[in-house]
Amino acid sequence: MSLSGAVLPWVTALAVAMVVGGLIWGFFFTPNDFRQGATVKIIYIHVPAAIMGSGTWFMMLAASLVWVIRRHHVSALAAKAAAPVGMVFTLIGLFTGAVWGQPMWGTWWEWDPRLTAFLILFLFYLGYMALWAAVENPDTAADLTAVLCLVGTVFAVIARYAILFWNQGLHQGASLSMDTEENVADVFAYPLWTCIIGFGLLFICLVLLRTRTEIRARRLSALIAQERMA
Amino acid sequence: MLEITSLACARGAVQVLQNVDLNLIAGEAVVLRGPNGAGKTTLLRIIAGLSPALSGQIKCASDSIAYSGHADGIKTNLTVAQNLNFWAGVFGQRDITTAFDAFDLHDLRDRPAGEMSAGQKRRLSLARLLVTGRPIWCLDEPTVSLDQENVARFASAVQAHLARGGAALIATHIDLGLADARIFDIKPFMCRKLVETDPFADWEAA
Amino acid sequence: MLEITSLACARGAVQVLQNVDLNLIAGEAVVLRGPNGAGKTTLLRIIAGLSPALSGQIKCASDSIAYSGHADGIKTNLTVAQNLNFWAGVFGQRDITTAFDAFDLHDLRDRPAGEMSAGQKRRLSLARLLVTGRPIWCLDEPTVSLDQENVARFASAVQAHLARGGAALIATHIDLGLADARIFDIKPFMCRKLVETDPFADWEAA
Amino acid sequence: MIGLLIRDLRLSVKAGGGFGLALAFFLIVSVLVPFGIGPETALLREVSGGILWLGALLACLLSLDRIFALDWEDGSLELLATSPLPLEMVAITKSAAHWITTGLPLALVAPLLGLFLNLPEDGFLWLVISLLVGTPALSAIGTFGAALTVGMRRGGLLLSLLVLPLYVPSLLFGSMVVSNGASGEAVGTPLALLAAISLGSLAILPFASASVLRVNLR
Amino acid sequence: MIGLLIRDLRLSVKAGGGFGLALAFFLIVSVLVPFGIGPETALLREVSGGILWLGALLACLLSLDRIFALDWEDGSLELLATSPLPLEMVAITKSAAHWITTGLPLALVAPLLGLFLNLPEDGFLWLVISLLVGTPALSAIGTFGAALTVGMRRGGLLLSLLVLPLYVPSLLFGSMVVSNGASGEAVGTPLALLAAISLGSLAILPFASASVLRVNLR
Ligand code: HEM
Ligand SMILES: Nc1ncnc2c1ncn2[C@@H]1O[C@H](COP(=O)(O)OP(=O)(O)OP(=O)(O)O)[C@@H](O)[C@H]1O
Ligand SMILES: Nc1ncnc2c1ncn2[C@@H]1O[C@H](COP(=O)(O)OP(=O)(O)OP(=O)(O)O)[C@@H](O)[C@H]1O
Ligand SMILES: [Mg+2]
Ligand SMILES: [Mg+2]
Repeated sequence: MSLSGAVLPWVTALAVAMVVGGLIWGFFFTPNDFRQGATVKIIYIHVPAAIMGSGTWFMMLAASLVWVIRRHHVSALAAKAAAPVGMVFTLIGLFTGAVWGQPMWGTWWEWDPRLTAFLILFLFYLGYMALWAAVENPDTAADLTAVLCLVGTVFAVIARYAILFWNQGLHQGASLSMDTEENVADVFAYPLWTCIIGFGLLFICLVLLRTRTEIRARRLSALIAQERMA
Repeated sequence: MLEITSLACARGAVQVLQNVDLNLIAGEAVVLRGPNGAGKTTLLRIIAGLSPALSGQIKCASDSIAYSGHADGIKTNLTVAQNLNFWAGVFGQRDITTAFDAFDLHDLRDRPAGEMSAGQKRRLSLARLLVTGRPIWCLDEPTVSLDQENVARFASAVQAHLARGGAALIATHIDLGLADARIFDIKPFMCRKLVETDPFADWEAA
Repeated sequence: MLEITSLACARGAVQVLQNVDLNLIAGEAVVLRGPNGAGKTTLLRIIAGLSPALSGQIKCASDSIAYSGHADGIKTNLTVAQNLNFWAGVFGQRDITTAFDAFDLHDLRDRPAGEMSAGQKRRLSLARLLVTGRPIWCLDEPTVSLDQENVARFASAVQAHLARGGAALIATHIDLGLADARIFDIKPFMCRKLVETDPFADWEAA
Repeated sequence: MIGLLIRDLRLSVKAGGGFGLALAFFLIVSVLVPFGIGPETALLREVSGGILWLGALLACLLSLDRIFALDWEDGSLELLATSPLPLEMVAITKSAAHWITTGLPLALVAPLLGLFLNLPEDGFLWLVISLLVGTPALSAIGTFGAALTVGMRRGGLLLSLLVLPLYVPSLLFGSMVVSNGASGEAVGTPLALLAAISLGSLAILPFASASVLRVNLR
Repeated sequence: MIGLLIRDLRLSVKAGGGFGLALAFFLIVSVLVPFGIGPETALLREVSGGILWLGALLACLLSLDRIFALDWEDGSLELLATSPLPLEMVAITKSAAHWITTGLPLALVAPLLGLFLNLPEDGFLWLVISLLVGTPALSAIGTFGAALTVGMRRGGLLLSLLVLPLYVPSLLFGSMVVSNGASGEAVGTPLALLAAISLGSLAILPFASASVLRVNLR
């Protein structure tokens, strides 16, 4: 607690600095794309949010595994704390994507594989959170949601593959990979990387904060129960 | 047959029993007593393996316990005989006539279980115990809704089970008429404390 | 207060009671007795107006009966106080503290009703009777799962109700400790015959 | 009566998000449709109004058995029947609680799902209006169906079977309002009919519900 | 185990037509679709395969909460958990009973509904095959969802929310088989993948179901 408490302000500060810095850099100090005009700047929110949206699920998977194997209480709470964060990142990704899609593809929404898979990921977040909310006993809830997370991951991966099979879409391929030739121009890449790292830090700080809140909430309810006992 | 040592039981986040020691030997019936909310149901469920114990040991042969709870576990759409045959099948038994005899269910044999009165349902649910073929009966208020005659019937079924070398642990508030049953009052073992007084206290320090 | 004359009751297609005559006057408690399956539940449900009688009359002031059956009628997601407040609202009463007092529910006030033991739930369900404000209580095995102390509590709640000019009709298999309650055994009224022997007989001829 | 309404709303919120779940289901149905019929935008655009109405209808349907089942199981329904509250009132209140937790949020969130299914722009307003006007009938009819099947413990299927044919007129006029609205045609007649169905159901069905409840309780 | 299967089948027949109701729901959904999206034959033809798969999926969904709920309420589930039958076995048996009463009859009757929705002729065979191959996964996944939510008394909505995203791959491959089959394209790959999902679900999910059942029972 004290360690995370000590780290938290620094991470927060750094995250805010990088996100704000990266966004300002990207918004005001990069040229407009020759094809996409100013709309290209959505990329500085869209891509980091999308990356973190799927990344969060993997963090939850790892935390759930730790809970199942080691029954480490904090990891269960961390998974619980991460879910809404991931959900919001996913939502931001969907939203900015939709806003971007309007000028780029002429529609708000397109049943493109990547978009679709992302939407399903959003549904998984909803189901996961609904299950947490539905179970009163925290240990029971942790057990059930952990199993759901494991099973859900498998099906999410299958769904991803299935969707690729179903529809080849409009969405961009990887444009930031290290080995391909046609990476985005460096002018775009540097602020983009700043934003991605910033969003990552933001994720860490939010999950830390929420986990701390969850722990305190658990302690509080324990204390209230104790009070009622006495 | 059943050996319980320093068992601690919790329901939800609250510990309700501590340091329970109980020995059940073949041919013995123990009547579990305690005021409402003492923890009888909790204890029986833990012994039956449905809930985990907080600490302590329960020693008994595996697959030796027949549990019967507050609910009847009866399929209202099936007849009495179908209900009983199903459970006999699950427990690998064949013969359901002894069970019919013991609780005088012959007349109700082909009655859909839903069309029976509360006491009749209860009799069916008790008859199930006889088709489990298991030695240790863990019963939670088995005589609810039974009239005097049927309470006596239940008592003699228990006696017969004991005579066959079985054992029984019965939570109840009324007098069962089991002559030499040992009374085990759980009142002394009652406690009310939170299981995890503060599960994350050490995290605050860390 | 309640006047039953030559009542015939059926359950499903089978008539189970015939010629029941019963008078209940203010301040009187009647204990309904009868073996399992006799028809106590059937009779009480008919008096409460839930099922129709086959024939015969039931005379009582409208909206004067408070019924309580085998089921508890408790919402497990709400707290004890919320449960009781709801029923008080439905019956146009305000005060739930007398009910809390009578069944010693103060400690459980803010407990979700689902987190209570069988006996505690039963107490809540009985406390509901006190917030109905109705004079005639029709109770079906009210003391199921109650320990001795709470049976006594129930008995004194009934006594207080009688003293207020109420009346009670209680089906039970155990001794309630109600000193001057009249026992009404329904065994003599039991019968088993099909209600409609052949409803379409005249259609065959026509 | 207000007490019953509040209790029911509170219960459905406690039971893990009365509002959220209907919405989530609606969302999922709208998402699954393209998986079934393929991602072509033009095709989707054409069927979107009808599909959204169907989705709302199914979301309603799934929550129907909650209307009376829980009260039946724990004995509350018997107690309500012997209480001073007339059963007609109980039926109306139950419909209202159901509508507030399903129909209303569905109507409000429908435009969002319209985006996914490429609903033509002119259709959005009519979608919301038609759902607002039409879903009360769904709740009232559903309450009637739930009253008919209460205590029959056969899952939701029998209930659906009984209720779905009764939903046909609402579905028909509702999706007509949307598709006419989307293509700029007149929506007056179907909308009026939709409203008539809702008002009629609300006026008559509570009596029917109360009478079948009485039969089922005895 | 056979005993449990027989009991479950008998129960669902007694409870007013285990087979009939799923079918009837399927029928009604397929009939409602034309009301929702309009009766144009060409349009219907195009969407029919997917709609039929969707209808089957929803019919499955509606009967899911029956899988464990009744056994939970009357205490049978506790008794089964303390019986010599391993809970994994119970889960498999429950899936099997569910499949026999929903998936199987749906697959057999689907061609009839294909007629209503103007399914192209070549699609009929593949519709039946894809349903036969794909519905076991729906039952197994549904059993898992039912085990997760057993005892939560919040209607079918939470269950649907948890289960529907898991149904996506089956739905995708299933309707792909039908539409490819109908238009004469190759169906091998999606059919193989559909079968793989079914086999995988049947092999793994009973363990997951048993473990969450144990958690929910304590
Ligand atoms: C609602 C609509 C959209 C959603 C849900 C969405 C989702 C995603 C996702 C999941 C990623 C992957 C991030 C990763 O893991 O690497 C991504 C990346 C990206 N998206 Fe979108 N997107 C949407 C619309 C758009 C639109 C309209 C455009 C632009 C025309 C766009 C351009 C990009 C780009 C350039 C990347 C980075 C690709 C990479 O480096 O991998 N997206 N988006
Ligand atoms: N689901 C639950 N969650 C939390 N606490 C519970 C739960 N069920 C019961 N309790 C509490 O645990 C304690 C023990 O309950 P238990 O059911 O074991 O009592 P009991 O001895 O069987 O009582 P009774 O004679 O009334 O059946 C009670 O104080 C009760 O309030
Ligand atoms: N739903 C039903 N359909 C048909 N017959 C029924 C039904 N319920 C009960 N019966 C039969 O009606 C008779 C009277 O039942 P009732 O429930 O009134 O008995 P009771 O006196 O309350 O018994 P108990 O003391 O066991 O509760 C019984 O013989 C019973 O088998
Ligand atoms: Mg108990
Ligand atoms: Mg009775």
